[in-house]
Amino acid sequence: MSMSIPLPPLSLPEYRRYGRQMILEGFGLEGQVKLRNAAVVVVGVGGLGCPALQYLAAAGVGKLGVVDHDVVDLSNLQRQVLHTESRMNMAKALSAEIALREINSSITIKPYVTQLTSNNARKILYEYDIILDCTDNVPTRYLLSDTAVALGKPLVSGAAMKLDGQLCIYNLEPDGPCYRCLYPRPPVPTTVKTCEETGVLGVVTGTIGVLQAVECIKLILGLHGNKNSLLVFITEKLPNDLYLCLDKNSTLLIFSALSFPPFRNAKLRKKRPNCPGCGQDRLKTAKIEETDYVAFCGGPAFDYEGM
Amino acid sequence: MSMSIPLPPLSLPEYRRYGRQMILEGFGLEGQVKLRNAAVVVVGVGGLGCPALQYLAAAGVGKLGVVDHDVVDLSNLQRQVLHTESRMNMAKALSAEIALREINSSITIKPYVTQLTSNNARKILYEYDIILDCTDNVPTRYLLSDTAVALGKPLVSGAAMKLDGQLCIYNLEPDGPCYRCLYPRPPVPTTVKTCEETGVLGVVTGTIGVLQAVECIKLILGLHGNKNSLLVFITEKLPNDLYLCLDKNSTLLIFSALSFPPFRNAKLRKKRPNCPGCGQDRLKTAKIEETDYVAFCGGPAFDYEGM
Amino acid sequence: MSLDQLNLKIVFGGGLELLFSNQRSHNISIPSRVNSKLYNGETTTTEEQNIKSFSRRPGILVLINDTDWELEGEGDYVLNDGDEIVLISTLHGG
Amino acid sequence: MSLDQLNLKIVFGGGLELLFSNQRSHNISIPSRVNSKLYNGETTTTEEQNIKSFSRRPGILVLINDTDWELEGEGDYVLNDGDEIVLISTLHGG
Ligand SMILES: [Zn+2]
Ligand SMILES: [Zn+2]
Repeated sequence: MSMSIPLPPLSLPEYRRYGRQMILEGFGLEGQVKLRNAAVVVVGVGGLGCPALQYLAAAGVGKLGVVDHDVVDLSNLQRQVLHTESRMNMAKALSAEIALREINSSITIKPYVTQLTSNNARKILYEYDIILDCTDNVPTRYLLSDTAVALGKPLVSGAAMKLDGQLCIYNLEPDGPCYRCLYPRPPVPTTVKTCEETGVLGVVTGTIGVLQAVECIKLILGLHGNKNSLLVFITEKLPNDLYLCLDKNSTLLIFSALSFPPFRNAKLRKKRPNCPGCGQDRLKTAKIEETDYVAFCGGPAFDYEGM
Repeated sequence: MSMSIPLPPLSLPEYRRYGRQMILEGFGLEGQVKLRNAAVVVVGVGGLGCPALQYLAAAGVGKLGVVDHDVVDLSNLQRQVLHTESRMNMAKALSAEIALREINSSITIKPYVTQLTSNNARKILYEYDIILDCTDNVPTRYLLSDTAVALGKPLVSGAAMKLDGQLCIYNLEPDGPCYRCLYPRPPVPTTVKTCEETGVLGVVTGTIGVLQAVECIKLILGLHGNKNSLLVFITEKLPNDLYLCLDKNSTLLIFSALSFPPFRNAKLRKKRPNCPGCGQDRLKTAKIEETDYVAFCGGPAFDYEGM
Repeated sequence: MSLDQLNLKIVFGGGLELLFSNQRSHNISIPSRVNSKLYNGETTTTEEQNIKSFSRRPGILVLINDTDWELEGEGDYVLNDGDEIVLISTLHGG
Repeated sequence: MSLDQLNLKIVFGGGLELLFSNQRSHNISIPSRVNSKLYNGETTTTEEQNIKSFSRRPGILVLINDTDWELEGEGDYVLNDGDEIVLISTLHGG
């Protein structure tokens, strides 16, 4: 994603494969090379992770990390569209790897059949440019936010339950809030329900997951306020909507399948200076590794059944 | 979709597979049986049709028609996520059939490797409850609208180009407009561009395609204003957003990936009484079969390269 | 609309609507005073009590006309006729 | 905002923005008259001329504050200060 590396040419098959997006104004060879040089890690290969990964692989993101410790269950197939009947009981990260290679064999896919913990989070996530939170539980959401802040990477966070979805980018330069800025204290455990308990409609996770890929691709192409990248795009005449991104507050996209209108955008606060996640006195990496996120969130009752 | 048939029980694997959606309030066994009894036809298995079909199959829609005459090309894989590298040059309808069977072997999938024309449209579409317009050209959009009116079926229409998408349900009971109500005259051919000429981002077709599946599932479950179905759901306590659907105008959802906010909902006119598509003097089926939609839209230059 | 009443729309989301008979949207009127604030000291309606109680729970966002109420001064925000207040619970599932 | 000016926001979408240097959103002011209509008979601005010309093209929808202008009386609609007028081209691709 660095701007100073000279652009290597694409192969002829790459031109053919990505032609439909490369001819977009302001995208071009440079945009495709940015995608190819980008590394994105998706944590959770469930209802959100599957559609997000599908579109990131199809678009040609060069390196995709896929983190999930769970195996494919029949009850997943209602919404987790990368998995198949024949791959039941296979690790989800490996099932996803197979599906993504069938779509695009020219990218690097790195599966991690492991649960993300405070001990391995930094080691796994540091080699990626952007982190997608496609998990389904509160402790991992705090862990991902703290690690994203420690590593200085944007966190594209999706969530869904029943007929509702939410989407937010945390830790977005220069002054976007982290998850703790918005939610300094974890919810009371008795009020936290999982998708297994309350249910979820597959198209709702599908909608949010695809929109996470939209935001991730915008970040890679520099359409989220990075000044250097922005200048490049202005010269190539992208629509002026871009200008609006520069000093925009962070936003939360709220989707409610049955409401009218179904989408709602809320302007969010900037970083809190005294946030324990991203403020002056923020958690150092060592602190993250010492933190028991499950206990912080009120107990062991946490079910990482990959959504 | 009839309410009077006694509900046959689901099999145990079906309970396991669909449990996450069946436990949703107001969904239950009845909702799942409605999905199983529903027949949906998707015209065009490109950027819109692929994600829509994926989620309809995963949710357990009992019968899916898949219409496309085209074959899989390398340039499709950037957004047409049902197709794979190993299925290049296979008919898209057959490639989709394979992919959908891997997700859900318990539903009926009926591929049609043929171009939809004024001569076969009625024959192909009549056995389905809902029609999804996932095509990429103007003549087929008029043909689908006229046929949907002639058959009295709702038409969930998606469209995408570059970074923009649109979604609208036409011919929705009791007084929703048809495509001709909105666009009595076809656009001047020289102003019509295809995705091949202007490009399209895969996540944009993905967003609209998944949202077409959202609207289709709402129609099947009776969440779009059908009074009989609505009563059922009220007794099962679905959110009151339902009430709003009853006398709502038709709406057009407009998605622009870079705009803020990215989604916009527009209220649309009701049916035009004098509409040549759905008004008093509407086209009879015989008329549809006599119509040369390509000529009506201004010439032969129409490229059905399935998006 | 009378001048001594403020008409507000209160919307619950993210699961909070379950606590209100599954009704997301509530139109309420409260007596208007000079500089009515979101917390005006004395509790006049059940809805106001609900906002107070929920806004202090962890995991809840309060939006005033689609803007995080922290940007609007939180409890110091002066209510206007027609304001829409959204209380939304953060979702954790996927 | 002066009283003899109407401030309008004109938004182009669905490809029409290409005709306006790829700029989607335009803020304009037009002289206000009693009952300013969307078509007021004499063309005063390029923008008004554009609305006229585009609204008659096939495949174009005109929205006034997110409502199909046919519901608003089309050219008879009386403009208000702050109105948003969207001209959007229908998309055909997929
Ligand atoms: Zn913070
Ligand atoms: Zn009509």
